[in-house]
Amino acid sequence: MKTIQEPTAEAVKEQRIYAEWGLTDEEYRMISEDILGRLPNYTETGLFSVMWSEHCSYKNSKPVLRKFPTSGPQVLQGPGEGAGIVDIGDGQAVVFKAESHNHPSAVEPYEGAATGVGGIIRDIFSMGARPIALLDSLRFGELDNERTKYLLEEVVAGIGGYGNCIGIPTVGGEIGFDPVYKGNPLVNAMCVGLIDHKDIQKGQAKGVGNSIMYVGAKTGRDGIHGATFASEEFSDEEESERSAVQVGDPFMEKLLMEACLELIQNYQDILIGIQDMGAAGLVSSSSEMASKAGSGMVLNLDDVPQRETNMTPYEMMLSESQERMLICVKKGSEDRVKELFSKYELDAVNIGQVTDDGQYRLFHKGEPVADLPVDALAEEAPVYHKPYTEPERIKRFKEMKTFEPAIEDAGETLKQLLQQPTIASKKSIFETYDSMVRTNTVVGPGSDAAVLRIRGTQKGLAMTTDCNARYLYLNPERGGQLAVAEAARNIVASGGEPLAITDCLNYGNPDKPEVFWELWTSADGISKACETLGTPVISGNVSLYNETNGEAIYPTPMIGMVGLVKELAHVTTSDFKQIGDKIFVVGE
Amino acid sequence: MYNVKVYVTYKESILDPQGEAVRGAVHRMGFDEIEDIRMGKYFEIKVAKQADRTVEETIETICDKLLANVVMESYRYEIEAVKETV
Amino acid sequence: MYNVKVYVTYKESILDPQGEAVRGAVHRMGFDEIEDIRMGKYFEIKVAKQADRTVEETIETICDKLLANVVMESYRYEIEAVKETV
Amino acid sequence: MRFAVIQFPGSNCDVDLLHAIRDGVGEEAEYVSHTETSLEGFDGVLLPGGFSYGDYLRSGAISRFSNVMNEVRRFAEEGKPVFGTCNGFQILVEAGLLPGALQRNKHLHFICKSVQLKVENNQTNFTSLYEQGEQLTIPVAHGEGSYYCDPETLEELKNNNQIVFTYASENPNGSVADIAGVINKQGNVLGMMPHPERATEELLGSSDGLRFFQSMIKNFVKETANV
Ligand SMILES: Nc1ncnc2c1ncn2[C@@H]1O[C@H](COP(=O)(O)OP(=O)(O)O)[C@@H](O)[C@H]1O
Repeated sequence: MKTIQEPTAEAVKEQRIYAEWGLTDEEYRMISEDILGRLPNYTETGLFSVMWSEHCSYKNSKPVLRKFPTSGPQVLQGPGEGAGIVDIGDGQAVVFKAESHNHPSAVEPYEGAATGVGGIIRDIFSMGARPIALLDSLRFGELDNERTKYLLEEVVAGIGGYGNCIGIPTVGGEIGFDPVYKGNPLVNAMCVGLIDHKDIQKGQAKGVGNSIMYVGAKTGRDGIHGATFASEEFSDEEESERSAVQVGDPFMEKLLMEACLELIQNYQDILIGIQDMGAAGLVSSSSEMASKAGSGMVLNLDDVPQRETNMTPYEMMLSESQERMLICVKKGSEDRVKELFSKYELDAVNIGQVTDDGQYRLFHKGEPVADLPVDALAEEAPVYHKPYTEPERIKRFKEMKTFEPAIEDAGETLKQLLQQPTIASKKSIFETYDSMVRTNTVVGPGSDAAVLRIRGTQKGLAMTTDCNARYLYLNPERGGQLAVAEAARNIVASGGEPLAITDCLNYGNPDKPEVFWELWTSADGISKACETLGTPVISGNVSLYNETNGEAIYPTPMIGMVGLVKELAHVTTSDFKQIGDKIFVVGE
Repeated sequence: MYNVKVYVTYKESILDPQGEAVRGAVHRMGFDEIEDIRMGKYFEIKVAKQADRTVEETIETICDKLLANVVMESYRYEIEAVKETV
Repeated sequence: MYNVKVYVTYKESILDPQGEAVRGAVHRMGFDEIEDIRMGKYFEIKVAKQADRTVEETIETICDKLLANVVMESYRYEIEAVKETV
Repeated sequence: MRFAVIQFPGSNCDVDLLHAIRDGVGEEAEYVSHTETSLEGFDGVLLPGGFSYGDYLRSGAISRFSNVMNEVRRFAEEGKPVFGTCNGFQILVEAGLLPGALQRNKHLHFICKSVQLKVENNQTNFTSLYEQGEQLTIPVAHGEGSYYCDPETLEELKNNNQIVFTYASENPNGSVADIAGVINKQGNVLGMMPHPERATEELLGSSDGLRFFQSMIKNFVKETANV
């Protein structure tokens, strides 16, 4: 029994409901005329609106991302899967990715940051890897008001709360303060995992009749339209509408992680694919799994575990409830999967099957509620080549004379610099993170890059996150290069050899040619540096529309880099060791 | 003087992982009759009389800004006037 | 069916660091009339009728063993019978 | 000596304890699930740190009802060694195997860093390889580690020499009398907030925790040999 009558397909068109969900008139026309040859119903329109949002489809940023070098002899998996993978020898590999959770954190800083961490961890273990470390990269306004202090405190508590509870050490990160981030803080998290080559998974659903199983937390109405929400900018008037709050449950995720890792390691005979339900939850994970494998899929929504009553198909498919995974297993093996998950006190539920017709079909209460070509949903979002122009300020900068700082009292200047929150020690923050759990942390927060040993070998992994957005504001191309170079210096100074990078591209509204130019040219800089250093981009994330009342943040492409320490004896920390030691300056 | 009690709970639709965990524990203890548990916060507050605002105003402001996170929590309160004993 | 409310608070003699922190914050907000804040836990529990024990027995056991740590916390509860609607 | 490392749902320092025993002191250690009903064949029980049941409600409050805890209780009553660190300590306290309770840290933040511990009692089977009064560098990592007990209990702890470790330089959580670890009257159940299992290798910053496990092995093996 439906309590509220959903609008008809005609009403969706006439009332332009699609536009409220972020689809343009032209996109809606493409869907109804070119793809379906009929009007999409309410549910179908909702599915397209999230799958074609920037967050899921990268429709605005794809041309930018194509610039990045993504291959190299060390790369086992480049961008496209949950996370990238790099070979480190001995049949092992390192898996890593970064993710932004800026908009949710601005609304509800604790849960926003916590669920950001939870999401990036799922990306790593869904590849089959054991997560071994977390890093973060944070930006806030100046610490001169209560709101910013509250945001900082809660974001840090949320990151620690999730990482500490699940038992993955948070070993490094960076944090900066600048007025441009006041209304739109940045919360980026990176997770690093370790994997044996033989355990590498793909998020795919293939083999007609094979089962699609849902594992983890029940679905509620949380975060509906979070993906499109992430692709909108804030303004003060919209305050009351922000309700896409998801609550993280790290305990649930710990159980889910251990169960999934056991599934991956011990049930390879029946496991076909696994993917986490991230942004746009069930629809994005399921349609991507089918589309990637060239299959179709049927889902019966009545079987989806639900936390709330009377949920509509639209709500179930778009819910962003956390701590959920989708797996594809061989037909007939469902009971083995259920048994495994019940050991962890988790439910595994069969919610559908793989088909071979390339259609994505949903049933609810016996009725078909969606029937769409799965590729159209998952892969055929339009790609936009946005116009770009150099901002006025850059021309002005070019005309400015080189600035020579006049320093009278170097000691005093140094003291003033050290008092800047951006430069001052971050100890009070990183001491609230468990940086040692799992006893592999050789170098924790407080040095250049963090180093974790790889148990059973003499090797280690060095990792860091870096970006100085002020450089990018002045010169996006140079700034992009510098961000990668800084990361590489941190890796090298710690005794590692840079392997590859991940990124979080945090920018303003790409519909503004000046903002898009920043994105476009900084990507050139990042690419050049990556080519020179031989560190391909193996994963990443784009966060656009970071604006408050029309003002964009600085272009802030956070770079996360991982390097290989070949001998733990090479590890070096940044502190001075002994009185009388000589100090050298190397470089220009 | 007033004694004020404030109850803060998650809004209906919001996941309550703590409540869930407690419910699981109670069932494992054999109390199957427990159908649902939601967990919230509880505050006991002593408030002095103030000349320029009512105790309701004070409490509502504190709840809205501090005690509850209105994005996902709701609150209710009870105020009880206490006889001054000097 | 019963709706039960349980309140768990630190015993008088025990320092309540969260309550202290909230009080500090409230004073920084300018509400000097707040003289004291104690913070506790609040549970809303739905209990079905049970043949072989009273709802009081069930709730007391759960509180003693689980919801409160009697070394440092005390609790009280309210039970309200709800009309069955079938 | 063969150790059982108990795994509760949400334990996450189980791996640290296992390695401390196997790689640190070269003895046997196996994981034992919280659902297990027998500790047959084990000579010592270790309760790991972490966030069992998410630390929802109160840390340790839910885990103490797991099946294996009945067996841990029996094991303790037989005088065999039981050690709990961090969440393991919280569980032992909630289960009543150790006196007192653990509260949120006074400053309300989770804190992870190396601290200085003072050995207050080296006359226990867990600490005999330390010097009396020796200072150790051992990490803490907890949000609810502020030890509380009423004044009478504190008096009793002092009289019986049950306070085994205190925080030496700074008290990171507001514990009563700077208490970091306590032992039961019988001397076979010890709980502490700091993590000796995280201090068994110089590579990771300290190996001061090694002698803790070595003491256990030396004394409890001897004890069983005497029986
Ligand atoms: N938000 C944070 N989370 C975790 N560690 C941090 C954070 N911010 C800074 N750190 C740690 O503090 C140390 C110094 O960081 P930073 O001030 O950025 O120095 P640098 O610019 O030399 O990299 C690094 O080890 C870094 O990992």
